[in-house]
Amino acid sequence: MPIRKVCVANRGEIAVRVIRTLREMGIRSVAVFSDADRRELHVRAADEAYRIGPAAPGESYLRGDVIIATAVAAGCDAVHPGYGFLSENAAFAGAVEEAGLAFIGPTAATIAQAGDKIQARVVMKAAGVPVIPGSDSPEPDVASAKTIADAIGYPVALKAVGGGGGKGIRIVHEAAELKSAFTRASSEAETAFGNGAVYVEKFLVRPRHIEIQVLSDTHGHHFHFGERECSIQRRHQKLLEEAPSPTVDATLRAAMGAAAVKAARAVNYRGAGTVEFLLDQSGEFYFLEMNTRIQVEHPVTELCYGIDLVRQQVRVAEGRELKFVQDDLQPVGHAIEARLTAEDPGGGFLPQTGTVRAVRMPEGPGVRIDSNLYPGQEITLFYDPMIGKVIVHGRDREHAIARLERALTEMRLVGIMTCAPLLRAVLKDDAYRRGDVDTGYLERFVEEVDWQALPEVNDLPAELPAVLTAVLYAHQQKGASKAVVADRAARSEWLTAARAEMMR
Amino acid sequence: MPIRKVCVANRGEIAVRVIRTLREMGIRSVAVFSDADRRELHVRAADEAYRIGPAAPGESYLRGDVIIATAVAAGCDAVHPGYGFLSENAAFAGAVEEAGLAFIGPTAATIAQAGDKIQARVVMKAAGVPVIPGSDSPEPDVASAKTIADAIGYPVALKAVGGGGGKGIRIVHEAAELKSAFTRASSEAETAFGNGAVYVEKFLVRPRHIEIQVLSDTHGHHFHFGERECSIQRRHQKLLEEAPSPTVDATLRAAMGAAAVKAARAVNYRGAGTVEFLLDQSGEFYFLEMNTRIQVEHPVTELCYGIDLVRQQVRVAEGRELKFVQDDLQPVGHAIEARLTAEDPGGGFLPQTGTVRAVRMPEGPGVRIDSNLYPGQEITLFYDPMIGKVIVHGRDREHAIARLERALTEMRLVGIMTCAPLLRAVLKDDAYRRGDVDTGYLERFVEEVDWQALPEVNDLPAELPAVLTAVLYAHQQKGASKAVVADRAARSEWLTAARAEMMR
Amino acid sequence: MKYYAKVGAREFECTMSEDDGALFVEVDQTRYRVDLAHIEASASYTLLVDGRSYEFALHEDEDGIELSGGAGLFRVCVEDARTHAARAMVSAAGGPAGPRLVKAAMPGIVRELLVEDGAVVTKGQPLLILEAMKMQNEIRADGPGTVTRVHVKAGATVVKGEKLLELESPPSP
Amino acid sequence: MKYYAKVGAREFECTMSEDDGALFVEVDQTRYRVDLAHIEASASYTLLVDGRSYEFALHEDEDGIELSGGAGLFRVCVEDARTHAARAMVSAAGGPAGPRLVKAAMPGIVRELLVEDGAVVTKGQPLLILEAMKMQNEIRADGPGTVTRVHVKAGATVVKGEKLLELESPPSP
Repeated sequence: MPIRKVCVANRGEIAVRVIRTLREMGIRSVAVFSDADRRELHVRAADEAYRIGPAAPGESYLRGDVIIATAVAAGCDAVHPGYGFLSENAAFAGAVEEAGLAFIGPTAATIAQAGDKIQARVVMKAAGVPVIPGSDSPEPDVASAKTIADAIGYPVALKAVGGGGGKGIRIVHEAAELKSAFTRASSEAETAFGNGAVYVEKFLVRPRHIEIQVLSDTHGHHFHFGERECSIQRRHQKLLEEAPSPTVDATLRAAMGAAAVKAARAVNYRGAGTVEFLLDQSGEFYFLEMNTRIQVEHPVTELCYGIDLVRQQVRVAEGRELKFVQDDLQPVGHAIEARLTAEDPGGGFLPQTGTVRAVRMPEGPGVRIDSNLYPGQEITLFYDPMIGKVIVHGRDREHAIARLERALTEMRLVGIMTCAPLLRAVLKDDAYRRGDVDTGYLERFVEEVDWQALPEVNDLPAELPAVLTAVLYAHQQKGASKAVVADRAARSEWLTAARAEMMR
Repeated sequence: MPIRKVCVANRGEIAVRVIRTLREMGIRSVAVFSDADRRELHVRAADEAYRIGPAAPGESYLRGDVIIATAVAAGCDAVHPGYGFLSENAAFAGAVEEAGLAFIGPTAATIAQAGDKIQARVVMKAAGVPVIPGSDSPEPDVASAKTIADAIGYPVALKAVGGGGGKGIRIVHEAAELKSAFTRASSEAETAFGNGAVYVEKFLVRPRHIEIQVLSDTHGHHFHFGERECSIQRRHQKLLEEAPSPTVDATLRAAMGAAAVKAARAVNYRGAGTVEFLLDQSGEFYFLEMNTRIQVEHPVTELCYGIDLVRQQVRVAEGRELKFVQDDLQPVGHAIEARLTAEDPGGGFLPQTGTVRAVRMPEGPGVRIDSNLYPGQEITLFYDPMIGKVIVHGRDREHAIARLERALTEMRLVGIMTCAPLLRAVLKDDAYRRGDVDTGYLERFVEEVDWQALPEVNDLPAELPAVLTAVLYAHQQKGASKAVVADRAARSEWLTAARAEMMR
Repeated sequence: MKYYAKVGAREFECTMSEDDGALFVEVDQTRYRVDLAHIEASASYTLLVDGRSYEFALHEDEDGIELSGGAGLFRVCVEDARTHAARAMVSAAGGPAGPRLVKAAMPGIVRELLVEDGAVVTKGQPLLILEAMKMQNEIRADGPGTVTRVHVKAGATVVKGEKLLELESPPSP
Repeated sequence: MKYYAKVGAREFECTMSEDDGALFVEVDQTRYRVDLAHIEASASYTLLVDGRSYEFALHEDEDGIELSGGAGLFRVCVEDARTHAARAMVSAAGGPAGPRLVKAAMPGIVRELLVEDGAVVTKGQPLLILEAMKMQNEIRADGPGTVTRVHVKAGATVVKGEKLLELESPPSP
């Protein structure tokens, strides 16, 4: 059933990203916006846009009822949830379908199954997907937790059943620590997630975070589009993602891909999804969790596989059959995504607010920008600090790194501080360049490396150009009125002279 | 011999384009600028920048002597000429090499050979490249021209030996017109090019302009990277270029490619070059001319072949050997380039001047921007009206067209009128969408089609949103002072309320 | 509150009203809910018309309001009811609708004048040749009319926006 | 003409001169040919130093000039020779170099004060906890010093840029 009009239940770069593909497909797009977002790009990029409430997400972008009513009133036949907000909310997905709209994503049952961390473990284990050794059900007490922990060996992680995305985790290095850790983990989980149940997993030392992109249709076909290396993260917030991973070869890719396809089949998956794995130092990989939505980092897969994943999501929601041949799906070149977040990486990652005064994004060969930045944009604390992404594609990893460095050098973003200086420092780091990273790399880098130390820039000490600019600026301000007049006169003089010359 | 520092003897988007690749290769870039260009992006993107003279090109960008002296003083080891200006000036290429710098392009001898239209015809014919039937040397008088014209059949074209790029051409439809046409063509050529010599060629009816990208090293290897379809042109200024051509299949591509490689070998080519052909309606193709530089439209080839042609130019200039396998070079997907020119397509293509007040270029999947646009940029009449390019890559031609339409819809360029409305109209034209175009298509389209007729836009008559905006603007201006205050107060109120909510 | 907006030959009567904080405009018996917001640093206006989203750059000068957006370039003259009524009286009294100014779209040299005062011209007829960058550009009439004034002479150098001549529209049939 | 520019702990003495229309600045016995141009609509300054190209965004407030560019963020305080001499006299007379203000980088609620008036702190030591978006953020000392004033109380709501406390640098050795 062809989709003709889609409500994009999101904001920011992902809403704009989805609207772009809808426009290319000739499908009308309907944006929703909060009071803070009337001027945002997703409102201006869509064919239609409707207000759904005040700035706070709980009163707008998380109001599934209001969004569904808006979509129905606007005559939509489908809803695209983007990522974040309601994208992995099973009740929302169910309500969308009950309202007679297609949900561009998996069924509510699949979302619920993948969202319950313990249930997901059990399902995956049964399907033959390797899971991290540990509990098969919540541990009722310290004793049962200890039995498991002793069996699999320390260190272990105590995880909240209701957690996810790295939240609600406590590491236990030896048996003696287990009792107090269990008590605290359980009470924290109760407070944070309203569910005190915890379970035990083997804690992997310095693992890599590698995830596999899957795509499934409603005709029982499941495909994978290789891996993304997402180990460069801080407090489970990814900062730099790439495809392929520097440590995954064709054999491992095929093995992890096959496991991901098994995972997708096990939960009767539909649309685009991601199976996250931890890859340990010995080369073993374990199921971590399944994300039942489009990921922030999906563009690196798109660049290496020449595919538009949002387009495929829509086609699957239309009930079309995917006609890929798995063996033909091979990555070409190398892609890296850098997330731009409005955070001060040199000041404890404090979120930054302000007005974007000027912006010029990188252009040229091999550069893709997914952003919703515009001059005059207000960056507030209401929403996620990620304000855009710079994604590059190159012949190989070295080329892609050089291209990303070039692109970040070229970017001009005035008015708001971002993590760009940290990104540039990481790209210069030897360990990163060697691909020698794990999920703890970035926190160690930020803490242990003097990455803000100023190098020589363009042959001069780094402060000198800033000093000269400040002194010349101060000098010009002093003589501002007469200097401006003189400058204008001089410009006008050569313009007149040159114009007379030209028109001869 | 590795190149470490390159002087980019150009301005505008191509200078920025070249600097981007140099930076990715770790090569220092030196920009040159006229008085009009101190603030231009190529000056700010380069590692170093030096003034070379007043705004008029004859006193700056065409001053080969000043540019070479600047390059030498800055310690460069090579010069990249870009396109236009001195890029096909054999004397400049020779002087660069005499100054001990590498010229990133072919030798002076090759440039001279390709620049002489008659000599090029003779060389190509001898090499077995099909040339348009016609003279093998300048025609001394009407009688000799008539002998040739009668032999090849009318219509014929009288062309100036010193012409090129479509200049100095006169069409003769029957024998009776030949005498007066010859006299006028000769005297015009004398005036325009300082050389009254003319020659005769068969005039092809509604041909396509198809060109082949070649790449040659200094070790005798020549490769081609397929064709670009460049038939959408007006007065020999191309506006939309694509790869592959909708009328070229793999067999024709191989044949034209082989001819182009023969052409490159015949002039002992070095670096990136383009062999232009006319393809007539019967499927025969004829050598038109060889461009001994990077072309404006090179990105469509880069996107389909996954190659950086500027990078390859530099590598060839370093003396490296090209290690491609011709049969492996196959186009993937479809690419289209739209040139943005500061011209009023609805007003006789009058060049537009002014200040760029705001600019937001398209982003997202499959979009590449090569521009030097920035807020505050002055568009003057000193230089070429082309101010940027929007290039897209898609799965197939239909996808690429949809993507380009989406990208142009998304673009915001305030303060300067461009040809974008014409581009958008062409993309909607049935003949264009069918690929049914020839070199006369665009002029006919502009003259004969009511392309400015306003369609319904987003379900409303096209004028209505403009009328409503104007009325609301006028209304706001009337009550401006109190409205602004009220708006600020309202915004401030919800910000405060929402913030308090959020911080709970 | 009533406004009259003229685009080319069409005139729109727009009645504005407010209801529960929202703004409505009635045009040709249809009532639209509208919302206009300015993004100053982007030199842009965003408009919602019953939810449909449009964006324009806007430039006001003595000739009216010029808007450029997705569908092209529009020049709109807006009058409030009082001004419109006053002008209607002048028109009814036989006053001229006012001549149309032809201005130089670019700096250049007037190479040739192709019409003179009093000439009756048709839409698209060349009026004069303006040379710039060694290219000769024909300046054509944007519609039929009578040349009521010529401001420049052959050989004159003009700057961008300079008045070249004035055209008066033929009386409406 | 002499200027004194301070970046962090370093001070640069800059002597400006003009020669044949070009501007030169001498710093540390090296003379640089400089050219600064402003691109207002891009909120940007382009600088050439002996041909080397740099670009900065610039923001001036009461604390000095903040420049952000490729190499990072710099805060520069510029004084002309007269002001510098006057301030040097005050310093020599035992006057304080002036306390450093610690400001709120974001709006939030002060959850906890970790230091009090008179406390001697080291670089990086947490001073207070500021909560926003349900995240607790430690505000740390940007260098060693003594807390000379605390402007806020635990539980207070602060706006961006609001003064939190003041730190005085230890006397230079």
